[in-house]
Parts: sequence; structure tokens; C-alpha cells
Amino acid sequence: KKSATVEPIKIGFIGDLTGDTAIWGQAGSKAGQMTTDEINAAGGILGRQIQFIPMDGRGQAVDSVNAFNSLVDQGVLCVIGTNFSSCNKAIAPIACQKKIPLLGTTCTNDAVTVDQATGLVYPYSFRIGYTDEFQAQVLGKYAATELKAKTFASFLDMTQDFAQTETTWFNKAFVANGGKMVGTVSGRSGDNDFRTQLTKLAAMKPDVILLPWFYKDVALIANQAKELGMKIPFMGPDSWDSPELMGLAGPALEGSYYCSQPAFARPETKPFHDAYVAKWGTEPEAESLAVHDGLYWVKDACERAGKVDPVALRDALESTVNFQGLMGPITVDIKTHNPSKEASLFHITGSERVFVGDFKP
Amino acid sequence: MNSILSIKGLGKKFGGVCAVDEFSLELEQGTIHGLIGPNGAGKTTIFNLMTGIYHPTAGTMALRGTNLVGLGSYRIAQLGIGRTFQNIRLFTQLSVIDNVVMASGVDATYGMVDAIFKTRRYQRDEAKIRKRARELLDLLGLGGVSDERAGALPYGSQRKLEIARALAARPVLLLLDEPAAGMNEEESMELVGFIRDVRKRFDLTVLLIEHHMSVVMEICDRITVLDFGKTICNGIPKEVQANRSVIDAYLGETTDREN
Amino acid sequence: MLSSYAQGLIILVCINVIAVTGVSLLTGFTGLFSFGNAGFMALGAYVSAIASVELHAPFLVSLVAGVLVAAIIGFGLGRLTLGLRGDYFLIATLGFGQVVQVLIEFFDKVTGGARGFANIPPKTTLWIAVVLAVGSVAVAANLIHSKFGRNFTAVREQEVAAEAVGIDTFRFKQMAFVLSAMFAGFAGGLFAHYYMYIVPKMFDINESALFTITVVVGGLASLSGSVISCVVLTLLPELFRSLASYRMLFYGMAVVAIILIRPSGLMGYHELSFGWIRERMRAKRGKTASKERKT
Amino acid sequence: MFLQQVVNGLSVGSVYALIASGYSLIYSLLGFSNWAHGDIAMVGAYIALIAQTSGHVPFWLAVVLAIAGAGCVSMLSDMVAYRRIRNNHSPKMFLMIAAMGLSITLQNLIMVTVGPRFRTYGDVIPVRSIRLGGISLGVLDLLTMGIIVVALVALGLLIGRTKFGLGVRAASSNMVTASVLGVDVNLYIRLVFLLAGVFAGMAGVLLGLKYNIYPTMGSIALKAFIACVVGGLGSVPGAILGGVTIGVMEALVGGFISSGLRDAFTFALLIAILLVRPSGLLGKNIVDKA
Amino acid sequence: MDVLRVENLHASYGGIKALRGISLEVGDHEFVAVLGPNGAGKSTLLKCISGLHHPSDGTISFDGNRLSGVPHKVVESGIALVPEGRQILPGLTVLENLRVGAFTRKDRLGVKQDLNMVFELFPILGQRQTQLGGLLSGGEQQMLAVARGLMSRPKLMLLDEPSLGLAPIIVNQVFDILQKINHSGTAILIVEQNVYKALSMAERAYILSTGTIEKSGACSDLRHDDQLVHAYLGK
Ligand SMILES: Nc1ncnc2c1ncn2[C@@H]1O[C@H](COP(=O)(O)OP(=O)(O)OP(=O)(O)O)[C@@H](O)[C@H]1O
Ligand SMILES: Nc1ncnc2c1ncn2[C@@H]1O[C@H](COP(=O)(O)OP(=O)(O)OP(=O)(O)O)[C@@H](O)[C@H]1O
Ligand SMILES: CC(C)C[C@H](N)C(=O)O
Ligand SMILES: [Mg+2]
Ligand SMILES: [Mg+2]
Repeated sequence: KKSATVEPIKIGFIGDLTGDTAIWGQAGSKAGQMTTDEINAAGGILGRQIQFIPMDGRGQAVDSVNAFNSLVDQGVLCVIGTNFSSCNKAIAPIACQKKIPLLGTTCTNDAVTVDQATGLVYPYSFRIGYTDEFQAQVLGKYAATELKAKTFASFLDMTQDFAQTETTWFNKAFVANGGKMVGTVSGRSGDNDFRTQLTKLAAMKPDVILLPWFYKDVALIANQAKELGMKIPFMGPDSWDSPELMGLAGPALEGSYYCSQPAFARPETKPFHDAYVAKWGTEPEAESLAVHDGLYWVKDACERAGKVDPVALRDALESTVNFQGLMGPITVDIKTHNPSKEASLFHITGSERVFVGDFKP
Repeated sequence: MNSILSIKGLGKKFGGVCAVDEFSLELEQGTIHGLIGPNGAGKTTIFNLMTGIYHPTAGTMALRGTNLVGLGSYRIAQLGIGRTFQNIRLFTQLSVIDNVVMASGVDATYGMVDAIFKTRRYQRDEAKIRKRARELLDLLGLGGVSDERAGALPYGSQRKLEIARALAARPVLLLLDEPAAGMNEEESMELVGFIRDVRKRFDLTVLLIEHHMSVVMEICDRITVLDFGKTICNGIPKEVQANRSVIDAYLGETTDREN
Repeated sequence: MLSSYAQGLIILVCINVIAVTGVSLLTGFTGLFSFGNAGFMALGAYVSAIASVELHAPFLVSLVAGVLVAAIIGFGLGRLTLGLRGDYFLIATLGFGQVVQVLIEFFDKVTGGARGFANIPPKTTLWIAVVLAVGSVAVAANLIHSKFGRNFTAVREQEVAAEAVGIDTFRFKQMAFVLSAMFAGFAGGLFAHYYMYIVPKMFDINESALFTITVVVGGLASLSGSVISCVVLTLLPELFRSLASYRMLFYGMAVVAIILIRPSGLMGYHELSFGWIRERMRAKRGKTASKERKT
Repeated sequence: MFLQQVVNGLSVGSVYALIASGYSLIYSLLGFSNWAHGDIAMVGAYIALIAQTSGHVPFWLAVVLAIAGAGCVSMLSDMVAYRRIRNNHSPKMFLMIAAMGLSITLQNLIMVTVGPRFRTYGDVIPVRSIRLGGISLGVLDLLTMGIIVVALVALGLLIGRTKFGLGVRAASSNMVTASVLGVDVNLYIRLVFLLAGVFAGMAGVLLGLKYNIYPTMGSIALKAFIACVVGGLGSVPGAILGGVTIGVMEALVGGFISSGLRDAFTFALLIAILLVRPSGLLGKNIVDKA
Repeated sequence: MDVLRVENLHASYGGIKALRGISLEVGDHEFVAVLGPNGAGKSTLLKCISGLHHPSDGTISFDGNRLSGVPHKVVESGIALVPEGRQILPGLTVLENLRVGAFTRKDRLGVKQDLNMVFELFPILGQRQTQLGGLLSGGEQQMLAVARGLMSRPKLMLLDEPSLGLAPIIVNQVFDILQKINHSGTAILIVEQNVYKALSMAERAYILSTGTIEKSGACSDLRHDDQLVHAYLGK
């Protein structure tokens, strides 16, 4: 066949392959390799094979920018990743300079796709998942209307951009539905002990506590809350989302809710999930699904564009309507590059994540 | 009489131990004064007090009328007191010549801008400093080892280097703490000649601690003897040597200096 | 024309070289350990970024503003802590670095907090970075070869003796510390205007530690060693990037290996110069010659 | 709430103290900050985890293995790296930098072999707390404090009263001289690393029980290092006092001033302590006799 | 029989040759001096024997066995060094310094007796038992160094300029002590700058200059060899 002699299409991936949250980057990288094989086996993109190039960005902006530049030099068509807003905010303007599409996976901050100073969208920056604003509103509204909470307090991670944004939007939705915020406390990821803040929170006696932290910290916080005898339910965003969480703090999170990409509740996910577990021996993360969707989205867009070219790809990505991924359908909003998605809500009972339903604010 | 240094009622206590007690000294410009006494008598402590390393618990000290008590070490050095250390304190990792150059701060009058742009002033000063350092090393017979690492020198040479370094800072009063330790008779006598020489050449006053009696007796104009922090005798070498309490406390009965 | 990746790396190397030059003066020459220089870099970065974006200051002015603020804070901190010895001082600077980070996160109205500060104009080009890095190293090199460098060295080697020859050790510690803060602040300004986006996490303790590691690996009392080491250690993780998850493992091992193989660091106590190379070659020849004689 | 915050502070402080005591032990001997000490604790935690999950041994045995293993790793780190640096007569700071390199190496070694996941030992010692008049006391915290008291007494006796201790202190004062006086310096250093590793192993397992097990869990040692400095470097009682001081300070600042500015305030306080006592709370201010 | 036998010893520091083929021996109960000018290599010789510096060539044997070159083993085999520059353990008290001196000894009672003995010899040390070694005066440190050497009850004692920094009255005392312990069976190899003192105490002496032995013989002969004394040791 002729395609064997044609150069493969290079698609870059940037994730945190090392460091504290390497679990997500590695899950993304694994899924990328798996999906690439799958696409190649099915004939590749427009008859060309694809080559998946994972790069370590350590979850850090500078490293991620370097990785991005390096991928651009290798002649990639586009780059999938990263999962952290802070990294994508640094890469987005460069992607626009270099005219290479960037498909953020689970980075949820608005500033990833929209230049906050001008309010204009970064033409080359896209995202596969939803936004902080979106999920925080879903949570806030749910807490007030369904859980009938009257008061909430937020315990936020000062080092993470999403924590602040989510607190703001949660508050808006919560207040709009008749609730009231009774206070915030903060900590920094990397700390191990949160009893001080928890003691303070307990004294505020809120009905729910918003907890925008990474799952590893969520586990610590929940366990320590339990140790202190606290029984207030927590609510959290997608940063809770890892199959690990239940093993780390299932009992301590009894009664809590969190919001995630809709993926795991959808039956379409099952084959991917099983194949992943069979191949790698571990559970996939939301990041795995995002990378999977990203690759297929690129395939879809290229095929719609009819050629393999970054600029054409960008145009095709922007005009995506109802692309069906494992995390739900993607329709791109031209003004924000945010996909129109729903958020899935999970309730933790009996150390299990129980799917509550898909919501929009 | 032209007094350069005046110490009155100096005292230093370490916990219960009174290392220096009521020590007074007038140094005449241009003399070489010996400070001797048994081990632990407080000689080095006096040097440390004079150079601001320790602060006295009593007394006053003045160099040419300028009070020394309470000043920082570097300030006292800048005022003109140079010293060597009993436990040698060279910049061991640096070359011999750099040890001397290091002390030539007084000769470097240029500022940071001169240094950054290597102005003529900088070059002039630096050349002068190097030249002088080399002269001082030659003077001490260290010219041949000027590029060696100071720490690699034999013990005796390290002592000489300490003197060269002290001289580089252009002192008016030089404090030597056992300069002849680790030297044999011949080397000691060479040192005596050398100390005389520099005193003349640089118009120095020297205060000398030394246990080599041949050196002390040979070179000192006057000698003060300490014991347990107290001055037990003060006079010209002959008097001191014959003093009963000095013999008892310090010299011992059989001063078998056979040469 | 260089690829953008290569350009990016060169710029990053240049920025790091500037910061490391400051640390080299402080640690390599004066013998003081700081784990807070990333804090000064953060100050430089944020001040210059805010000056550029909010006050529309020209690039040069914003850089100078960053350097000045770093210098002033460095002076104050030095006054307070330079009396501490060894690791006690180290901890004070480490604390300072942490405090800078926390304050930037806390005053998010001005700094953007953890959301970062974006839209900084991209002013740091390849040439600017290269010229300024070379200039900074040249300034440092000239300082070192003057009485200032000598006095730093004297402080490192023997404080008591330094004082005894009239060197005001506190003043020179202070000077080295402020200089290192200024270099860091300068690097921070360039950094901000290259990456266009800054977050406090970029200037955490690991960054400070990296500067110190770089200087020590380069060898004490060697500016050229620091520069070489900075190039090596900045590029090393890039070389290993394709090794994916093994990357930092090899990086760590490489640091240990360099220290074991070169006991005084890459260039300890020597500057890279023709004289030095000639001497090394002669020494090598001498060594082989003496070996031959023995057998 | 005040009392509860003090208890919270003691609980964290005791963990800092436990790591700090091992840290301090090495500092007192070699005069350098062993930045890899926390990572030795991490390795200990993983050894117990692997023994428990893959080896299916009872937990107490896993703990013993962890302690022994951490001791060996600590000793090995000396034999592979630090010892050579000493023999090279490199400046002390090289030891510290090597330790940093070692720290990166160990973290990433675990990362690539065991993986980056966060793990727990499961319900071996259920997270339990005793309620005492409205205050909750963690069972693990009590255990930690117990261990610390025992460790403090044992170390005090070992270093202050035995010949081993004399040799260690001689070596820490001046290695070359100690060796010409008949002290087998390398052996003693190795033993001290072993001892420090044993402490790290205990700390690692306790950390794992109390918090999570993950490759960078050792970075808590940074706080332990600060604790050592506050308490007075090289003094084991100082390290413990420092650890507790920092823990309580953090809790009180976080609880009553501002949780957001907690670290800023605690560091300001630390600097204040150092300005008043430049060699830490229990450190000796060694005067340099010229 | 010889306690110590050094054969064809070479040593260097980097490129600098400090010893170029030294051979010497110290007999049982003998008192031997090594003399020579500044930088002759005297300290290097003692360092090689005690394992502090590794010779590049040659052998050193003690009691008929080759020495290992590992300092603590050298001490265990019965050699004590009073090093150049005192080398007091500054952070340990006077008493602890002395105890470390007796580190290789097992007889607690003997150690206790010897402690009393050195306190008698150097009363000032007795008074300063709890002071840190680093805070002693130079001469006090020197006394401590000698006392510490005595504490190990060596078969052979190496002394590198023990009189350095001592008051004349103490110098005499130290030499008396050395003579005493020599009479009671300890062999002594001493490096001294105080040439006449050394020649009057020791039985034999070696004259070292720039790393080689220029002359050796009985002290009584050397003392009267004016030419030699002039050439190597100063008038
Ligand atoms: N650590 C070192 N590094 C390099 N060279 C050294 C070192 N120690 C000694 N040397 C050199 O070796 C030679 C012999 O030195 P050594 O100290 O043995 O002399 P010495 O006879 O003891 O002199 P002194 O009477 O001054 O103590 C000298 O030339 C000296 O410069
Ligand atoms: N920092 C200190 N703390 C406690 N005691 C000290 C201190 N410095 C000196 N001493 C004591 O004070 C006394 C005087 O010491 P100093 O060093 O002045 O003696 P010295 O006359 O120079 O003796 P030497 O001739 O032995 O050098 C000694 O007994 C010494 O132990
Ligand atoms: C992986 C996610 C928890 C990342 C997070 N949503 C962010 O924007 O940084
Ligand atoms: Mg003295
Ligand atoms: Mg010698």
C-alpha cells in the first residue's frame, strides 16, 4: 500500500508524566497510545498512520511550554493536553503564534481558551472538557435546590487557579437559589495536615463544604474531618475525579457529592474501559477518556477538512457540531471554544460513586 | 614619649575564669614589646580583645587616641592594628599570593563602577596591589611559592605567610602571636632579623607573643609577663629574665639554652 | 534560522544564567546558601509584569523596576538575617521564598493569585536574552576580579581572618546578597516578558534549589563553572524529555554522578580560560609521563 | 476551639519531630542537611506497603521490614554517595547537593517502579480518635508521641552515655582527628545512617498511616528541616522541640489569624525566633576562638 | 627487634614529592628523633605511618606486620600520634578528648588511673575538665594533645613537634614525661624543631631534608657534628 511509505501524522501529547499528579499524565499517555493503535488499525487518518508523541510537562508551565515548542519542531499536526489550566494558559498564546491547534484535556479555567484581557478567544486553543464556571454552577445550584442546604463554606487550595474560580461561581449559583456563604478557609496543596482549617470550618457549622482540591488532598482532608468527628458533606469539582479516591477515603466521604465529566456514567465508555484495564492493568482516569476523545476529534476534524494541515484542522475543530466522544457530544462555541457539555454528578454512598444524573446549570 | 597604644585596666572573664585582669599597657611608637607568660595566662585573649574578637568586661583601649572598645574587628584593622593568629588562619584554598592580595583592601581605592568597567583607576590600583604583594612575599622568602595553595605550605611557611598578609593591610601596630612556633633556631633568628627589618621599613610598632626565649630576649625592647591574667613583671629583657617570679612561673629553673 | 524550540531553550538558558550568576556570587564566592532566590525572581517578574501591563511602562523601565524592588527587599532581608550562620541563614531565605509565594497567591487582586498573571507583552527576544546574559556574566566576572570579588572570597574562606585584615564581612555579605537578588529580579523580568504568563508556582522552592544545585555542581568559586553547569542542568531534562517518566530519575542520578565524579564540581576553583586548559593538558601529560616512568 | 487547635498542632508537630530527630542525628555528625531523609521515610512507607499488599505478610512484620529496609537504604546512601564525597574532601555543601540529587532519584525511582498512585495501608489501624471533653485526640498521634519520647530517651542515652556516642561525637567534631585516635569513622557514620534510617522508616510508616503514601510524601521533611533549625541544628531534643513548636504555631496562626497567610506568618515568627536565638532554641552558639 | 620499620617510603601531594625513599627503624623501647628544616617532609612521614596519608611506594611495618594504612587500625595495633597543630576535638570537653584518646582501650580501670595520671602531669587540664577543647589556650591545647596521646598507652608514640607553643617550663616537663614513659617501655618517634632538646633526649636521630634522609646516627655523635648541625639544623 502507498500509505506505508507516507510519513505518519505526528500528534503531540503533553502531560505530567512525573511529579505529584503523574497519575493523570500517565493515564493520558497510556490512553493515547492505545487509541492511536486503534485508529491506526482502522486505517489511520485519511489513510495515513498516526504517531503519538507523549512529552513530560511535569504539570508545570515552563516545562510544558518547552515541551510544546519541542513538539512544534518535530512537526506535529496538533497537541493534545495538558490537563492543567496553568500550563495551558502559558501555552495558548504560543500555540496561536505557531498556528498549531492545542486541545486541552481537563483544564477547566476560562482563561485557557479566552484571552481575559481582550475577551477574545485564542484561535488555536480548544478544550475537550467543560469549564470551572460551568461545573461550579451545577454544584451550587444542586446544593441549594436538591440538597436544601442553607449555608456553605469553602475550603480552597490557594495554589490552584480553579479553586478560586469555582468558589466564586458556586457562591453565585448558591446565593441565587437562596443560600448563603458563611466563610472560607484556605490551604496549599503539598500540605499534609488540614485539621487546623477543618476545626475552623466545623465551628462555622455550614450545611455543605465546597472542596476544590485534587483528589489526593481530598482524601486527606476527608479522613481528617472524619477523625475530628465532622459529618458535614463535601462537594467537589472534577479534580476529585479518580477511581483512586474511593479506595483512599471512601468511608470518610460518605454523603459527599462531586461533579465530573459525564464519561463514566455512559454505557459507550464500557468497551474502552475494559480494553484499558486489560491492557494496562489499572483503571482509566477522566484524562484517559479526554485523550481518547481528543484523538478521535482530531481524526473527525481532519476528515471533515479533507486534508492534514494545522490551519485547516483549526477551522474544522472550530466548526465542530455534535462530535460524539466518550465524554459526551462536543459542539464548539465559536466565542469561547468551550464545548457544550453536561456535567455528571456523583453521590458517594457506601464507598461507591453513584451516578446521580447529568446536569446543566 | 610618643605612645601609640594605651590600654588601661583591661579585663575579660569567661564564666568564672578571669582570663585577663587589670591589664594595662602603654606602647611607645616604634618599639617591639614582648608579651610572655605561662600557657593560659591570657596573652592571646589580650590580642583578641584588642582586635575586637572578644569584648572586654572592663577597661579601656585606645590606638593613637581612638577608642577601640566596642568597635568591630574590621574597623580596628582599618584603624591600623594588624595581627597573626596562634592557630593559623589562612585562606587555605587560595594561592599564597592571593592571601596577601586579599588583605590589600586599603590600596584599592576604586569603586564598583571602576571594577565593572575595568577603568584605568582599577587597573592602576590592581597593578600596585599585585606588585606590593609580590614584594612582601619576597621579603619573607615566599616568592618562590607564590602560586602554591596556602594550605599546602609547611607549617613554618604558613606562619610567615600570615605575617605577610598582616603587613599587606598596612598596619601601624602589628600583633604577632607566636610567630616562631614551629621554626627551628636558625629560622627563628631569620625571623628576628625580618621583624626588625619590617619595623624599620614600615615604621611599625610590634607587640609580640612568643615562647622562644631566644627570640624574645633578642628582639624585644620591653617585656610584659603575665600569669593567670595578671601582670607579674614589666621591664627590659635583662630584668625580666632575672625576675624570681618569672622564673618560677614561666622560665623554669634549668633554662637549658645551650647555644 | 534556529527552530523555535531551540530559541526557547536558549532564552531559558540565558534567563537561568542570569539568575545563577547572582547565586554564584552569593554561594560560590561568598559561601552563603540561599533557598530564596526564586522569591527575588518572582518579585522581579511580578513587578516588571505589573509595570508593563498595568502602568504601560516601557520594557526597560519595567525591568529596572523589578531589579530595584528585588534589591530593596534583598537589602532589608539581608539586614535582618545575614547575622545568621550557615543553615540558619538558609532557612531564613527559604522562608522568604515561601512567603513571597504565599503573598502573591494571597493578594490575588493585584497579582492574579494562583490564576496567574497573563498577557505580558513578549519583549524578551533571543538577541535581547543573549546580550543581557553575556552582559550580566561580564559584569559579574569583572566584579569578581576586583576587590569586591576578593572580599566575597575572604568571607567564604575565613571570616575571622577577613575581619582581621580590615574587611567588613557583614557589608560584603550584604552586597553579595543584594547583588544576587538583583540578578534574580532581572532574570525574573526577562522571564515574565518571555513566557507572557506567570504563576507563583513557577518560582517555588524547587526553583531556588535548582539555582543552588547548579552553582555547586558547577564548582565553587567559578563563574564559568556556574555558567557551564547552568547550561548543562537546564538542558539535561530536555535531553531526557523523550525518556518520559524516566526523565527526572536520570536527572537526579546525573546530579549525584557529577558530584561523585568531579569532587570540586565541574570547574571548582578554576575559571575556564586558555591558561587553565593549557595547564590541564600539561598536567595530564605530566601524569602520564610519570606513570610511564614508574612502569 | 483553642485547645483543639493546640492538639492539632501537637499532632502535626509530633510528625515533624519524628522526622526531624533522624535528620538532626545526621546533621550532628556530618554537619549537613540530608535532604534525602524524607525520601528514606518514603521508601520505608513503600516497603511496608509492598510487603503488605504483594507479600501478604501481617502488618507488624511489614512495619519491621520497612524499618529495617529504610535503615539499609539510608546506610547504602552513605556508602554509595556521601562516603565518597567525604573521601574526596569536597566542601560540606556538596553533601547537601548530593542529598538533593538523591532525593530526586529516590522519588522518581519509586515513581517509575511502583507508580505515582496515592496509596493507603487500608484499615490496619482504623482512623480513630478519643473524645475528651469536646476535644478529639488521634490514636495515631498518641502513638507517635509515645515513640518520640522513647526515641528521645534512647538517643539521649546512646549519644551521651555510651562509647558509641563518644565515638560519634568525636567523629562529628573532627573526622580526621577522630580516626587517628582510633575511631573507625566510616563504620560509625554508617551506623548513624542506619539509625537515622530506622527513624525514617518508623516515620514513613506513621506518615503512611496518618496521611497517604505517594512518591513525594517525603517533602514533609522540609518542615522537619525547619524544625531542626528552629530547635537548634544537631540537637535531637532541639529537633523535637522545634517540630512541636512549628506544629503548634501553624495551627494557631491558621486557626486564629489567617489560614491563607499561615505560612507567611509562621515564617515571620520563625525568623523572629532566629533573630532572638541565632542558633535555635536549644542550639549551642559555638564561639570561634581565634 | 625493631618495633617500627619504614622502607623506601615515597609520598607526594599531587605533583609535589614530599618523601623520596625514606628508610628508618625504631627499636623496642627506643627514643628516636626526626629533625630537619621547614618542609623537609617530617610531618608527612608521621602521617604516612599513622595512615593519614597514603604513600605512593614503600612499606611500613610495625611489630613485624605491615601496617594497613587505615588510621583506626593503626591505633588499635598500638601506635599513637600527637599530630601537628594539636588537632583538638573542639566540640568535646577536655575530659571527653582524653576519653577519646583511650578509645581503643578496654581496661576501664586502667583508663581511670591514666586520667588521674595526666591530670597530675598537667594540673591545668584537671582544672579545665569540662571546658570545650576548642576554647583552651594554644598551649593548653598542646598539653591536651600530648595527654591524649598518653591516654592510649601506645607501644609506639609518634609526636609531631610536641613542644610547639608551650611555655619553657612546660617544655621541660613534657620532655621529662616522654623520657619517663620511654623508660617504662614505650618507643618514641619524635619530630622536633627544638634540636638541642631533641638531641639531648633521644638515643638516635635522623636528619631529613627535602624528602630524603641526609644523615642518621646516635645523638651523642650528631650533637657534636658541627658541620651537619650547621648545614641542616641551623647554628
Ligand atoms: N596537604 C598538602 N598538600 C600539598 N602539599 C603539601 C601538603 N602538606 C605538605 N605538603 C608539602 O609537602 C612537603 C613536606 O611537608 P611537611 O609538612 O611534611 O614538612 P615538615 O617537615 O613537617 O615541615 P614543618 O617543619 O614546617 O612542619 C612540603 O613541601 C609541603 O609544601
Ligand atoms: N572563649 C573562651 N571561653 C572560655 N575560656 C577561654 C576562652 N578563651 C580563652 N579561655 C581561657 O582563658 C585562658 C587564657 O587563654 P589565652 O588563649 O589567652 O592564653 P595564652 O596566654 O594565649 O596561652 P598560650 O600561651 O597557651 O597560647 C585560658 O585558660 C583559656 O582556657
Ligand atoms: C486535572 C484537573 C483537576 C485540572 C484542573 N481542572 C485544572 O484546570 O487545572
Ligand atoms: Mg595564646
Ligand atoms: Mg611538620
